[in-house]
Amino acid sequence: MPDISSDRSAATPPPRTSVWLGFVAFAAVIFAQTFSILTSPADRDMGHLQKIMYVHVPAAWMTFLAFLVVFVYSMRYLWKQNENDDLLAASAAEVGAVFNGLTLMLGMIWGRPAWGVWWVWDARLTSTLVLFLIFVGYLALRAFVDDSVQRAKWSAAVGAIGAINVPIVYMSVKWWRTLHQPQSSPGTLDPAYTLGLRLNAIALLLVLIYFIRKRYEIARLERAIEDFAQAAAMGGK
Amino acid sequence: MSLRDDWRRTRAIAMKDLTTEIRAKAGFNGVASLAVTILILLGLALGPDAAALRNAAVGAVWLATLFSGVLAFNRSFQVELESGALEPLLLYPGPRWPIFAGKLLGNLIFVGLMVLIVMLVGIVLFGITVPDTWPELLAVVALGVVGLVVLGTFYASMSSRSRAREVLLPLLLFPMLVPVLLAATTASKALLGADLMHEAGAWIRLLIGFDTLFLVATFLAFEHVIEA
Amino acid sequence: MNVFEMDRNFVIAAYSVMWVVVLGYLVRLIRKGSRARTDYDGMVGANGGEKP
Amino acid sequence: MKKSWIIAGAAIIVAVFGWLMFGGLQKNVVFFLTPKELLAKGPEGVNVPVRLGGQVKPGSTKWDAKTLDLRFIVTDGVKEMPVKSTGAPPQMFRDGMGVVVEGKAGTDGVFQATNLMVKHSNEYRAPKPGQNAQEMYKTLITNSSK
Repeated sequence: MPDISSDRSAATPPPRTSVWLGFVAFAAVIFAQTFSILTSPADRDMGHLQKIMYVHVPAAWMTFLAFLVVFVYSMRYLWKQNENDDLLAASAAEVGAVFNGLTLMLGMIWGRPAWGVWWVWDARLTSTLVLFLIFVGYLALRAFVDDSVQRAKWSAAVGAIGAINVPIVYMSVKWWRTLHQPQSSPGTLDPAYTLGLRLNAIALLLVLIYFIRKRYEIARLERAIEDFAQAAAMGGK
Repeated sequence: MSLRDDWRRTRAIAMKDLTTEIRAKAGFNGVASLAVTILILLGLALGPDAAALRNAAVGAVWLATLFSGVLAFNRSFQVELESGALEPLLLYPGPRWPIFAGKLLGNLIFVGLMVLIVMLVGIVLFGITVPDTWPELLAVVALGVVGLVVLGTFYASMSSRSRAREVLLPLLLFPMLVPVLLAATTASKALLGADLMHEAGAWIRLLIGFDTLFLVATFLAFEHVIEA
Repeated sequence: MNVFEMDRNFVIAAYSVMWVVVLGYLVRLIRKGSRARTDYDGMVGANGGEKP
Repeated sequence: MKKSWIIAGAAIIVAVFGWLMFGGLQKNVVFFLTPKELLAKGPEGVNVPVRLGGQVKPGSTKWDAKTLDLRFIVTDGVKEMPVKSTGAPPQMFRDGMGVVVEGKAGTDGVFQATNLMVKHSNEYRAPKPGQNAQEMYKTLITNSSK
């Protein structure tokens, strides 16, 4: 029996996500992509393929950022038991899974011409895939549990423990097989590419924030609707 | 509540699980037979080439253990739920972790015995020569089983109470076990071969770290999970 | 086909995939959001504007 | 659960994490053997699956486009080892490039590769003036198929 106390999430109306944030985010993506495609010269080794970096690398960063949000809000839920934290973690997980899938697909499109294969069992690729599977497990758990308190507590535990595992997965796969180039950093990146990459990262970050907020708004609305239905069912008797 | 009481409860739960298991036997026999069947099927699927089989043996043994282990974990909580015994356990005053520890201990013995059988069958079927480094090999297997059972028991405490538990447990558990699977198979392979790259030691340390980490984390999280 | 012409196709494919995924998810969110908002407003209205 | 337990647990988790990530575990892991290390193993290193890493010795690449037979020499600056592989070389394969090959050293001293991996460095550089990456790759292919 879920407990319906007065300090529940539904006590405050669900937030509204600003449409402008969405517009700004997508405009930023279009600007950043146009800018970086037009300004960057072809790479010495990879030619035009380097341009895939502008979407692939920021998408990977956003995936990890989303997972960090899941971890932080899962821990916060376990600590404070505030249902909103659970809903936010769930929203970040769904958006993270989208970015994770995108990262994998773009990586494959890059890998085919650069390495000659769609897929290699390399550390970065494999751990990104495992991260995706952990996201899928988290979302499946949420889908299969009906009681909202149970769902919140369990998924918070799964989110926190799953996040602890991600660095270990990465390390183990790295030992097991290593091929992917080391992390690109401003030091190893030609200045001609750095600005483009940063712009794209900022633009995609805005998209990530917009998506998570929008998804959170929907989650809050759905909770409130559930509460209405429950209150109506009880009041009707 | 003293630690001694907690330990007594832990032991009581583990003993109870094992006694039911010994009385019935059907559960263990069923799961172990499944593991051996999977091993045989993998042997058939991988073909008759003896050299290829030897290469695949380690992976086959671990996969058979993983797939049949999942059944064991769900069982251990399902028995409790079906007989309605979980509620009284939770009503008992004091911390909840002895329930987890008890289940863990029971599953550890259950899966440990199963792995021994699977390993023996694997050695025979896949034509493995037992190397001089067998104590290290046993250590790898033991550490791998601990990792598998800790996470398996923890996730089963949730999945066994959800819809679609047969699907949910492997979906949650298998991605988490990637480090264990890699460490256990790579280290075993290295120990069975010449270990030219001297990698077994590093993998064993990784397994120790993994086991400690998740043992602590699951004990901390169990309190929240079982109450809900 | 020359390797570098092939590269161009891969770059185009990558950017197309990116836009399809991102816009697809955006459309999903907006549709789901407007449906949930309508339901919510309806329920608030039925309750005489009172929130639970 | 008592607060002290949670703190102790968190401390253990952080400690183990630190040990795993920064505790020098990595130093003991060898990703690949260099030709010098592999040759030093003597007969023990023959016919055992290993990873061999090094640089492609400039001018040593021979590629037969018809039989897909690729031969080159991997060097670590001290010793070198001939490698036989099949299949077209990856696009970034060229003289002086870092490679890791998986396979076994045969009794004849030739390394039979089952998997060839180019280690792309983490550097992204625009071509120098007058240099054309496209041409560089073409020259590699035409030269090596001769």
